[in-house]
Amino acid sequence: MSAVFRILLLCLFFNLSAFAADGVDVAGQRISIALKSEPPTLNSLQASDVVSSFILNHVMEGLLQYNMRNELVAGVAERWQLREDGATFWLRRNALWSDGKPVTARDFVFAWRQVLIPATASRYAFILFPIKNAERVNRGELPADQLGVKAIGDYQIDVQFERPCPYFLGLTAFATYNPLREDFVLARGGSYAADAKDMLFNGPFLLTRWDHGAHLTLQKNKKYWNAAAIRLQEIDIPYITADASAVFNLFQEGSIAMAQLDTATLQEASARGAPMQLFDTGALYFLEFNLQPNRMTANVHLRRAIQAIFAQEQLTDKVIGMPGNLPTFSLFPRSVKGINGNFRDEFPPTPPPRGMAIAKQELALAQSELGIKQWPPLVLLASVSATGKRQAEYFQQLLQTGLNIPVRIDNQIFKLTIEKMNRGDFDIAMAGWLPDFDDAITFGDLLASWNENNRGRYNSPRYDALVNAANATGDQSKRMLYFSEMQKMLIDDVPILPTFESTEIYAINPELHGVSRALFGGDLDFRHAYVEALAK
Amino acid sequence: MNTQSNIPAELFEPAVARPTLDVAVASALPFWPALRRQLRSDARAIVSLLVIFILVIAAVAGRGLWPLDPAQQILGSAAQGSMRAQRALVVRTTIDEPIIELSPAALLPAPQLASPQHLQVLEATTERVKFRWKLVAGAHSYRIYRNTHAPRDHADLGLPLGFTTARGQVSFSDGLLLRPRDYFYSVVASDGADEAKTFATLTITPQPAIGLLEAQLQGLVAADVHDVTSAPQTVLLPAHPLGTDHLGRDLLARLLQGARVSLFIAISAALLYVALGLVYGAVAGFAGGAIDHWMMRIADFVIALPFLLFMILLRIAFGIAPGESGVMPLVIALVLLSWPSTARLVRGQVLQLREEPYISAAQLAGAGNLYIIFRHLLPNMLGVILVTLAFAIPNAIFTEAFLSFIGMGVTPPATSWGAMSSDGVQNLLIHPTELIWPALCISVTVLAFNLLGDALRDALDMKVQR
Amino acid sequence: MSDCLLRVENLGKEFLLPGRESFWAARAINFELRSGEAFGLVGESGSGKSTLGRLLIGLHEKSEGAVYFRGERLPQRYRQRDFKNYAKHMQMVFQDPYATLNPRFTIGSSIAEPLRLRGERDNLAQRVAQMLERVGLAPAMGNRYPHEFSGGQRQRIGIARALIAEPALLVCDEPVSALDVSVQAQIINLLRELQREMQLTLIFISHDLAVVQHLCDRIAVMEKGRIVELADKQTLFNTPQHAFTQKLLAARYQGINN
Amino acid sequence: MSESASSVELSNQATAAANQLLRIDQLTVHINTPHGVVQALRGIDLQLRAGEALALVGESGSGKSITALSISGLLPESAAMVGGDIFFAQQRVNEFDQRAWNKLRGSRIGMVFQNPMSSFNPSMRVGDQIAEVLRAHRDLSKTAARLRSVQLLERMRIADAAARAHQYPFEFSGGMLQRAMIAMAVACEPQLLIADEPTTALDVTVQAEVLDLLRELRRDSGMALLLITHDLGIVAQIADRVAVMYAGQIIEQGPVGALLHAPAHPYTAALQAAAPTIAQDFLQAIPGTPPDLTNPPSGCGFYARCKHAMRICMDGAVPNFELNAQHASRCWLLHPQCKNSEPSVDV
Amino acid sequence: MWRYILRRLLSGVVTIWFIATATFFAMHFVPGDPLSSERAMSPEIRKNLQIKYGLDQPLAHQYILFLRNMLHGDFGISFTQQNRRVNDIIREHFPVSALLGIVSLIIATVGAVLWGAVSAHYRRRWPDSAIMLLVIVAVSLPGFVTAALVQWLVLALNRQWGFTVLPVAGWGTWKHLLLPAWVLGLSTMAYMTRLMRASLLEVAHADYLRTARAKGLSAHRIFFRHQLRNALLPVITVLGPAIAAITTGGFVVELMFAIPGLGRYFVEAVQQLDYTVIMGTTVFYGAFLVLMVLLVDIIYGVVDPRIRVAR
Repeated sequence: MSAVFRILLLCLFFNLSAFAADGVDVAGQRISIALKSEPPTLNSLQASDVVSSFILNHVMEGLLQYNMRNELVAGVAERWQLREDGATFWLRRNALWSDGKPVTARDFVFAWRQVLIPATASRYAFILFPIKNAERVNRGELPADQLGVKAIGDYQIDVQFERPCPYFLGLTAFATYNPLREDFVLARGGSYAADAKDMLFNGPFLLTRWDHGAHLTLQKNKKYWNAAAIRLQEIDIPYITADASAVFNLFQEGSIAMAQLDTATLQEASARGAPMQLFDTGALYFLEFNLQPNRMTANVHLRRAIQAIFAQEQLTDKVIGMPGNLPTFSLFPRSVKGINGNFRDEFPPTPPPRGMAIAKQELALAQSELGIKQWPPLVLLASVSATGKRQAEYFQQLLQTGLNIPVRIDNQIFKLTIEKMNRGDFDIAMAGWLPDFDDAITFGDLLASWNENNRGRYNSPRYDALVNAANATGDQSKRMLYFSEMQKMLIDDVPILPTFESTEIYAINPELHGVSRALFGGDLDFRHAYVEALAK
Repeated sequence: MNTQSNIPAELFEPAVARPTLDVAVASALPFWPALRRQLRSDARAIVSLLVIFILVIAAVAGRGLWPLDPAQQILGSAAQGSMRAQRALVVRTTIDEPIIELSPAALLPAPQLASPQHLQVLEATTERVKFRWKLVAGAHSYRIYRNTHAPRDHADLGLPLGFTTARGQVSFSDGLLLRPRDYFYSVVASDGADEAKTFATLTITPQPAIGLLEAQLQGLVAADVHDVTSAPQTVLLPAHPLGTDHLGRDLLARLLQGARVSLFIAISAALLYVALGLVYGAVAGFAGGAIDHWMMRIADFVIALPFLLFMILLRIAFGIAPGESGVMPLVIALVLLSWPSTARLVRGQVLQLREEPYISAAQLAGAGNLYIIFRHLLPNMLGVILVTLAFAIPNAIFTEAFLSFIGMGVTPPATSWGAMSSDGVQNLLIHPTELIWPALCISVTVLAFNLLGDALRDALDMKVQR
Repeated sequence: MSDCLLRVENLGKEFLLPGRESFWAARAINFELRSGEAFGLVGESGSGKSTLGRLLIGLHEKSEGAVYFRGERLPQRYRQRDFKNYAKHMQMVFQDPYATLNPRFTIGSSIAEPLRLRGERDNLAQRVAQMLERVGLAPAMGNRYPHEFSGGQRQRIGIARALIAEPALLVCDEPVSALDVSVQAQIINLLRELQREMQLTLIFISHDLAVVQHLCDRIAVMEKGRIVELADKQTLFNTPQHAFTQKLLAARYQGINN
Repeated sequence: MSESASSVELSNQATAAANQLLRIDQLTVHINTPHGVVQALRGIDLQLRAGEALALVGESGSGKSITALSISGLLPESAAMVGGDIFFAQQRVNEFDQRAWNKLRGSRIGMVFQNPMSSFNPSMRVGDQIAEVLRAHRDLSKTAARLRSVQLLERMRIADAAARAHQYPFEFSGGMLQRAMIAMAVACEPQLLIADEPTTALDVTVQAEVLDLLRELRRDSGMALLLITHDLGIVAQIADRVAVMYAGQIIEQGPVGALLHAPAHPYTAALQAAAPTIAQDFLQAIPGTPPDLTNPPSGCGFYARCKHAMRICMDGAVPNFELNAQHASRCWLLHPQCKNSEPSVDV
Repeated sequence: MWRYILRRLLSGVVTIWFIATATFFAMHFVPGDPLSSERAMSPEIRKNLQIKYGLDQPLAHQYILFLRNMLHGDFGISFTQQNRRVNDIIREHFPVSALLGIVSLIIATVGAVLWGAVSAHYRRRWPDSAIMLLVIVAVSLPGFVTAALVQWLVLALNRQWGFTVLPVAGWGTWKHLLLPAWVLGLSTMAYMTRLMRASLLEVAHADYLRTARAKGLSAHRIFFRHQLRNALLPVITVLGPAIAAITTGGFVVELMFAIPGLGRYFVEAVQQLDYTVIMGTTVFYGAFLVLMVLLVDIIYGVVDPRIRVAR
């Protein structure tokens, strides 16, 4: 009993001695922030979530990286060459691991092979599939050394492609492509990345503290090749919580420099005149219709009727009620690059027809095609979040009053929602897509008939052909035409009904500058951030 | 002793009529009348019974009391306090098509960007405010802010509404939760990463409006109307005595709907588990011996389960099919986990009552077990059972509220006070009434049952036990 | 043997205590009871006299030994049927007058309970009224509830309920110890009267020798679960054999001789 | 009603001498109950000399315990002294505050209660509970008080007192506990010991030991004893004087011998006749029950049960008739005009 | 005494086995795949993962394996926190919950004794009525409502006074502890206050209290040595259930006050169907509660000599 008491006393004591963090410290160039959750894993082989990627983006670096405007720039590789059948990267010699040893081509080859061997069971193994033999290695059909990657000396990597991959450079910035040092990883065995001391870093920051579920600290990596460009000395993360109001309270107290706002905290923040900043997430949200033959939603007229009564801006402005969310009817969000500029500027989509009259017409058509008078209830698979539930309630009421179609909301725990989506156990599902890399294909092939993420099972030979064509060529202007075709098809066929492109809004300490947000598999980016006292 | 002399002698004669020898000790009444009288003299009981009566009436009558549809969403009136009926202009809404002004000029870094000029209002209703400005040379894009007072400086621009995304876009349209009041829109030029320190501000007062499509969906405007621009039209929006929730639904109507669900769950679960516990406890207590021992071991096991953790687990294990309200899994989970405490209590009572001589007397008179249970034990445990029930109901209400709060309660369109509170907590800072009303309902109901339980317990003169 | 109503042979009761210990509340009890006899059972608290009473009547399971009623061996452990069978032969009056009656029953229905359970529904009201009168209560009191009566009155009701079944044997477990002196005398007199009138065989359990001697012909003295002395009243009072009996008597005589 | 009551109280006032320890004048106590106000005491007059043993006898509800509690200022919250005075050693205690009471209780007045098991704090060692009273009233150190408490237990003939002092009440038998209770009550050598049914809860064999102990203590210390009991047998053993209570009044008081052998009040006589003793053969039961004190009869409280009841008994307070200087009774039978003046004959 | 503890421990082990089994089957009864994620998985990747977590084995085998590992005190590796052992998660987060629980239990107990005493002292006068009213209101407020209202209120105060009187969320200093501990302990405090009051009043009528008064002890001594001490005994018996209520009830508070406790992990784990964490947490909590109830019983024995000797 006394032992238990002592532990608890210690715990209390420990907590008393920890000082409350300051949100920003100009002199020390340090900031404190809160994290939504404990990073599930910092092993880049396995990381598949935003929080882990956030930490990894700061402590690791791949061959290339994105800058603050989400443009690709040099990382560990200082030069590269992209071909139809492969790519070559030349590594800089001053890129070092945190223990002082240089980052070499072998570290990449080792990491990529590790990702693909079945024992690793990496969820993101597929992102390496453009590399020759990758898929077969992952299936266990080929040994890992058959992977189409070669280290030529310490500082050159040759990659062979399975098929043309014009967006491969973007992939190399993704965390799964990060290097790993073989000797270190093997020495740690199963406990690699279980703790801060069980990791090696090559990024601009070092993870110096990792109290699970409670506290992480990132400190500037003095050995980083571009250390001169990094101005922040420390990013302290003393709070881990998903509760937006708790985070906002911390911001209010001045304990943290930034706080992501939700509907409620946003109002509070604006009532108090807190400075705020919007960040594009690059994500697209949509309703996914189940197109399997036994479903009502397989009828295109029903889908068109729903499209006709749905006002995207109502959803973003009134139901979600967060600024910055852009109502959309296109598969390709605003951030997708076109030939020279934005894809959407170059190929603006035509808005679908909207109105009660059209809805009535389409509904009548659907009814006569399906041969029904009374609509059976449609199942709407909702996402578990609070706004997800709110949107589901909105759609439920919308279909009920607008089309007289009853809707049953299917509200399950997250894993079950996912499983039901995978099984196709729904009529309409609320879904979203976060791009993994900077190319329209990350959205474009979403509805390809073979894509497992095409949960509505949209199966259009014409669409598949367009995806194949876009995959077969490296010519961007041709590819963009294909994508534009896809965009048109989707508005007409309505296999999905795009709703909005999301943004995140943060309350931000006005002394903190230069924060950006990674659009591809990341989160906030503090690599270019700095703290500067406000001018009087 | 000097006064006795004049006492009449007949007074010393033996008394003739004498009062009855046996007096009643106390003139109390049998159980129900006594209970009724006790409760009637207890202010707590009267108040709580009154409250419970009103609640039950409200839950049963529902729409009869307040006719608004609890599912009707008028998004324009979302998250409002108490409001009267009001008129709104019907307008047509579309996804915004931005105005583009292309200029070949090279991009400039943020500090060198000028402030936008010639801000101009294009539309101004609560459905949409649209304005434009003249292109700023060298700007990559613009950021738009909205405030409710004139901004003092660059750090006081207010809510960031968005940024322009199309190259050369010089217009912005805003429909974010607009109210008919003054807004100060500011436009700042940006180089794509940082923004200029100069800005231009425009004041706009939107006019109350409702989108045509929404008005048609809500049946406020005929479905065949296509054009409202040439012949402006207004509609009357309904009044909301307690205000609306975040989806513009009437809170009063929803409270009435929620009352039905919350009370149903609470009362049915409480009744069921008390009944189950009663039977189980009575059987165990009466059977005694090994049967009692093992039955109580099982009850102990169930009691040892961490209640809330298992509540969550069971609730999910039972799952709910689409369209189901989720009420039944909740009730079942509650019953499965809650009966042992009643069973224990009842068993204790049975063991205690069994020792009463009148039970032995009944046994000696040849009474069977069932006769003893139903004629002697149950009526004498009625008090305890009533009190248990009175306290079981608030417990069930709490558990439901708690599960709904963490999103594992009832699913829409069904709602409960717990689910409403859960929504309300999310919006507490902006719109506290959305939490306060359902929380008040929960608290008042729980309070009423607690008070009733207290009053019952006092009336039945029992020790504090729960 | 013909007038031997009850024979007790080596009767014993063991109680299990928590923690695997046990305790013999009564042990090695042997005696016989003639029909119409009034038998006193005296002992201090914890001597096992009440346990013995309950053993005889079947309210406790017998741990060892046997009881013969009119030569017939009574079951070790009573089942429902046994109670039904023996109810008409043996009844009991309990100690606490406030707990002997179900508070939810009118006393009339409490008294009628043995008859009702036996299925005798004829003249119920009349028989109850007669019985009430017999124990000195107004027949009209039958539809009142127990809490309206004093302790003495309740004990009368308890006696009425026991006697309405017209048993041959009546076990009285300290029926007067909770009553005031003035009322105690009423009950003792009533029991004596009834015993004589109805030819009852009476087992009267008490801690007070003085009370017992008013009613009983033979007296057994119990100490620590055993009968230490059993004798006629006169013998016991005049020539007590056992030290404990002597002590009891001494304590009791002290009061009057001083 | 009040007029006649006041006419009586003069009786023994002349005897109030310096050795008078306790005097109670016209004590009236009411108790609030859910069923109404119970007039528990209806004008009690009582005197007690130093060293004297007075027994207060009555059945339950007669008011004898309430009298004892009034003397020690321990009336429950629901009870209130609504009239009369109590003098202890010439001090009027009616308006005593808590501190004054605390000086008196435990030190000059000791109390022994009926149920020793419940009268001890279950969670405190017996020795500590005795030491506690010593430390409250005597300037003793902790160890000295403990030592003294062991001595006291020894004096109460508790074997192995030192070990016993370390035990908890539930480890004692009832008789032993009552002796410990007495030890606690007499620890500070009080002038008055109030014993409220000290032997009722005990087995007869133990009763005798406790009574012996009380007698012995009184002999040794010369303290006064107020013994409350329902058992006339006990009275005979220990008391000098007896006061019989019925329905909130003292209906007879006098020297123990006179009262027991020649009771002046029919109730006293009937009580004796009803008590089962070994000497008696037939019990004379008193019919009926005592009156309901929420609504006491205006006349004699025993009227309804009295076989000598006369018409005069029905209304008005009964005066206190003195048979002699020590013996008095509230019964109209003692009135000179009454023909039947021998109530005790048919015992 | 030792035999008693041993016997209780043994029955505790059986109870824990029951909890473990109930959890195991309740959990596997939940539809859904713990391995799935937003991004669809190819069958190969899925198979690799299944083998890694042993989900390819038949259920009975998984159950036996689980029990065997549990015997060794090993709950396996978390499904979502891929590199963390469940034991580590418990070890790191439970102290937080425990600290919060202990502080709120202390607040609740001290408060209950205080308020109960005040209330009993002023029985049927206004302070009593006021406290009893507050108590019943406190019992009638759901924890999340109290938490939200308190946060709202304290935020308003912080704003009003221009500095942080008390932080309304987070973890790290004693200041962070006060509000959540208070909110968590509130209903327990209210419940125990009632119990305390009733117990004090019951003891007030005890014969031994009359004895104490008859001994002429000071009011102070009577209250503390005699009344309070004995009145506390029944309150101690509810400490076991109170600890249970506070530890398992803690996760709403942990959620709302952003406290990295174990309860919060459980809610997240359930959402994610993180089998190992669910199992670990329930079994751990079950064992903890069994131990706490035993501990309380032992304490009760220490405080109440009657029970101590009876064992």
